[in-house]
Amino acid sequence: METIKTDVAIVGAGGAGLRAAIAIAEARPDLKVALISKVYPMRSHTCAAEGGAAGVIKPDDSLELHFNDTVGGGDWLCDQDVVDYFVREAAKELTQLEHWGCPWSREPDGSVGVRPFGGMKIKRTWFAADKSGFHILHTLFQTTLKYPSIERFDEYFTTDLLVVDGRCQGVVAIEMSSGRIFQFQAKSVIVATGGAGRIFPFTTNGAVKTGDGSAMAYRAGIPLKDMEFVQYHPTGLPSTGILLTEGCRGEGGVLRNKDGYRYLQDYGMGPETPLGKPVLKTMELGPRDRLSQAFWHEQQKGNTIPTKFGDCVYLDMTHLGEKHIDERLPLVRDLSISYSGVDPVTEQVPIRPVVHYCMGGIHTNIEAETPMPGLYAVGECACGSLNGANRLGSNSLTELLVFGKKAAQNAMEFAGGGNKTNESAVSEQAEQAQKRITELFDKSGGGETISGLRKEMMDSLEKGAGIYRTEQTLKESCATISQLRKRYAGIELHDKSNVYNTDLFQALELRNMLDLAQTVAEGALARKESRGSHQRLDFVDRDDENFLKHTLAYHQGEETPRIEYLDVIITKSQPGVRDYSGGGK
Amino acid sequence: MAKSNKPLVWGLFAAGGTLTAFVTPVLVYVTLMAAYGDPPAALDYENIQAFAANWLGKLALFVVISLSLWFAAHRLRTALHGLGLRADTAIAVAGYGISAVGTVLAAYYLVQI
Amino acid sequence: MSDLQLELEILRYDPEQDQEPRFQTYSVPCQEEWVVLDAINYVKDHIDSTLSYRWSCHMAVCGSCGMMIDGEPKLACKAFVRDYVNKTVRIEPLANFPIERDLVSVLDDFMNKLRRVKPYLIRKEEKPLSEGEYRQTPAELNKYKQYTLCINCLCCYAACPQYALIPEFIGPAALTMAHRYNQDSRDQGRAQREEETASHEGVWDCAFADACSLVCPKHVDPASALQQMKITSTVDWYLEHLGMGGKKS
Amino acid sequence: MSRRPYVRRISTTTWYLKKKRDLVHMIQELTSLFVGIYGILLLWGVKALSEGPEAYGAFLEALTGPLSLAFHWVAFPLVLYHAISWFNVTHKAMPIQRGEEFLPGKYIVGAHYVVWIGFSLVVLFVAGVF
Ligand SMILES: Cc1cc2nc3c(=O)[nH]c(=O)nc-3n(C[C@H](O)[C@H](O)[C@H](O)COP(=O)(O)OP(=O)(O)OC[C@H]3O[C@@H](n4cnc5c(N)ncnc54)[C@H](O)[C@@H]3O)c2cc1C
Ligand code: SF4
Ligand code: F3S
Ligand code: FES
Repeated sequence: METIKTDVAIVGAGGAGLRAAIAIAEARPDLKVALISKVYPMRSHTCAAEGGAAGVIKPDDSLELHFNDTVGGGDWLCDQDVVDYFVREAAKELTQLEHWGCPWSREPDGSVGVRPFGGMKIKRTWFAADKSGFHILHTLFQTTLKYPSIERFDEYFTTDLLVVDGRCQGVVAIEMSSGRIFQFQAKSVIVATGGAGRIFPFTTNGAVKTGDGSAMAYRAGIPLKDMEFVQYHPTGLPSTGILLTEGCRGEGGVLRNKDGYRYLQDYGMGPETPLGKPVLKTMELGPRDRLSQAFWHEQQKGNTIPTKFGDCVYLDMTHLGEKHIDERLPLVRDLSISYSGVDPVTEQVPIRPVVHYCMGGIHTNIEAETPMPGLYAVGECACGSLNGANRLGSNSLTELLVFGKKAAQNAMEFAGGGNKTNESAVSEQAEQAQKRITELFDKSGGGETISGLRKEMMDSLEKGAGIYRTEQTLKESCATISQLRKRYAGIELHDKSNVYNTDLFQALELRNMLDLAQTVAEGALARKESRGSHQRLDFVDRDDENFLKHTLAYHQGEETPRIEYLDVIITKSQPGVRDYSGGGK
Repeated sequence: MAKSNKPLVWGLFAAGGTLTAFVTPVLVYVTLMAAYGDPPAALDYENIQAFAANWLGKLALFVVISLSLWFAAHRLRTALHGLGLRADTAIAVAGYGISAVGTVLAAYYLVQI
Repeated sequence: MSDLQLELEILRYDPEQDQEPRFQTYSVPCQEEWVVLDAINYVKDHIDSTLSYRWSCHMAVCGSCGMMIDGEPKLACKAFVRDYVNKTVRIEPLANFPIERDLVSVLDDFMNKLRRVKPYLIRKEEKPLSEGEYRQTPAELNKYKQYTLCINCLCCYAACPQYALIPEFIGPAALTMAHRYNQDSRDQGRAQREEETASHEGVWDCAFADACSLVCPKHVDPASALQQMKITSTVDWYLEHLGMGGKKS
Repeated sequence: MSRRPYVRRISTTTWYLKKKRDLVHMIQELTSLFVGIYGILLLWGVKALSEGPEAYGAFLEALTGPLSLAFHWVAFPLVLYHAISWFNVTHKAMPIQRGEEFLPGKYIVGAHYVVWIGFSLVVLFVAGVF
């Protein structure tokens, strides 16, 4: 096995990983950074983010308002010290990105423009047309090319964290082009591997989002936090799950049921706002969880439109006009025409809720530290409890930046702290990891298929842990997933090549996804209340008495995870009512 | 990486491409008529002589001839590479050489008129 | 269930088994709305799990899935199966790149070239963050916006005859990215980039074949960027050689 | 170790026959040959002109030869094609931005066509063709 020695290893080259890499390269050019990613950086799923990134910049806005929107939007499951730090740093980071060349959309006077977004009381979402994440990712990636101290390991698939003496001292990764296995010995490690939406069948998430980093950390003993909170985005294209950004509604698009009725007014988000004049935090600009739940109710009432790809409602943008749509939502138009055959300029687009974002992830604090020394996590794979029970659209791109930098600062400080790598112990552990990979590789005779198990997992989660959950559906999911984890032992790789063996990577990803799926279902089963994106039909109310707490799921080998709870950090905002009716009274 | 000296000729190429796009087709049409033994009046010795005697006429003829050559020399250089000829330097020297000589000759003849 | 049947003739190459690439045919029941990527995923999931290829977003934005479909470089996630019914579709890895395995090509060449053209904002003096953003009007933004849309799918390299003939050619997408920054009102790095872009291997190897722009799935129009760069490079060259402040930004 | 990237070789002499788009491009490139030859023909004419009426007469006479006739017939469509393909892409090299928006390419191309046709008609008229 080959060894690469570095100061800081960053796993994941999406928005979060890249931001962290730059922060280290800028502050400490003497430190070596190994940036490891299973896809080329610009393929990371940050590229798919459309809407934008929130940060207080305009005079009519304030940090307090952003704080309140975030905490309320998260149904008070946010750690408020984290939110506080976040809103303060947000605009700085977005400006930094501007200085690196991000092509933000502009006001006529040349200042950065902002657009309205769901759950935000003031327009504060910076955007680059409807390709915000794409531009953020490419700006960051291209900026990393400036720094010689960042060494990229593109298409290296990370499989394990190396933990010795209770400290994270590196990772194991497979060079995908050759199948060679590498150990990266590092003084500190940042995990930034993105979300895990792929555990569900219908998702806006790309194929890379299989939660590898979260699962690696989980197996290394770090708890996963709040995994039961999975966000459905209300507007996905029915055939593919491609997202139509919240910006559609921010720009004035409205939702209609089969009768053309704007049904959101029936679900506590009214009164109806005039067409083309969206009012913040009301109707279509309510938060995602509420909108997706309203869809479910409409579906129960038979007010949705049946299509080949499931029941839909309409997203109507026809009143916005061609010029506005082409300027602000060009990608949306392109996507609707290409993948649904519907031109939003002239027709209503059928849409339905789609799994979008994992609020939960590796347990971290305001410092982006995990409980394990030397290990940091950031981005969608982490749960620093900024987003609570429901992330507000456009907070997560900013989160990548704010906490990407934070993780970097702490990781480099730790790396400079004089800890010696225990090379022999690390190598030994790496050898074991290698052995596990080879075993998987050489195994034969099993009758299970990767795609078969994966499908069962997805279907079971959707059925049991979807927009609405009950004890019974959750129990079924838990049982199924537990079974699937056992059946995983029966898979066999048909591809025996060392070169770019996607059969192997899919097998590794499946294992990661199964682990995470279990924490989602078990966490949801244990949380006997409804909060944010976690809605139980058998416990319809929020229960602050018992569940104003974070779920922590600990890995227990073959067994189901051990669930513990942790208090939410509350500084200034006591739990209140989430009000999305009529202009945020 | 050293900067290329292609700009030296590229300007002439680009100008030539544009100019010849405007003028060459119609000129070819005119001489095509001459090729059928039916030259239009402008090609009568007196007329064309008068045209070329005028300094504006001289300039026009000079520019058309010279830029046609530079344009062709530069573009053929790439085209010949595309056809598999790898003697780029020789081709460049020959092409640009012919263009340079043609340019000088054109000036010389025109001054004589 | 399936609306149409598609015959896919997919290039297979496993360097540990095959001396050279071969083709393997799969018959895939497709739905009308499918893209070619869906059909390939079907093969992977249901017929032959040994097939290797890259994909992620399924929405034409990550740039992973560029491949030759019926001889044309395309994004598999944006090529609709309905355009290929009743015939055998040939699927190959992007032309002009070495084949790593099956549909996976080796992209190191592009990654190195991209770095060489310095695709990032270069300033003589950085403005402190506390002074806020650089001002840039919508008109100034539009001047380069189109060139920011490149997803690095490399379809343009697969189509460019000059890249096929001259592997050293920096090529359409990387050069376009240099142009994108050159055209950005905030940038002052053109002179630095010209060390690469104005070299032989830079814009001067482009023959304006325009194939890059024809195949570009994001309408970036690299051909236009390269021709504009030739004009500026020429002007800069003359300024430099006539001794007129050669090092202009 | 196990990597062995496979490089597909292309023929450096016949590659453009494989794809229509490449063939068309190659033909466009080769139109320049005729533009160049025509430049030499003009040079020859100017030389003749500078040598007096007799030489010029001989030049006109020579134009009627079969080689000249053949050249003209081949050159005419090709230089026309040169013009059309050249104008069709001019807007790419020299886009015009007015305010925020770029002038659509078709206007720039269209303007070139108008000037081209106008100029050609003037030349034909002055030349006494009609
Ligand atoms: C369609 C869509 C639209 C969105 N729109 C918005 C929006 O408008 N505003 C907003 O704020 N948020 C939005 N989001 C959410 C936001 O985009 C994501 O949360 C964020 O981009 C995640 O970034 P990341 O850096 O954590 O992960 P990613 O960008 O997903 O990157 C993960 C990285 O980890 C690497 N990796 C993963 N596993 C491994 C492994 N095993 N070995 C090595 N490397 C590995 C990958 O290669 C990749 O580089 C959207 C999300 C989606 C899906
Ligand atoms: S310019 Fe177009 S074709 Fe080329 S890499 Fe970029 S997006 Fe792909
Ligand atoms: S196809 Fe190639 S030759 Fe130039 S115009 Fe495009 S880069
Ligand atoms: S899968 Fe992302 S571009 Fe096709």
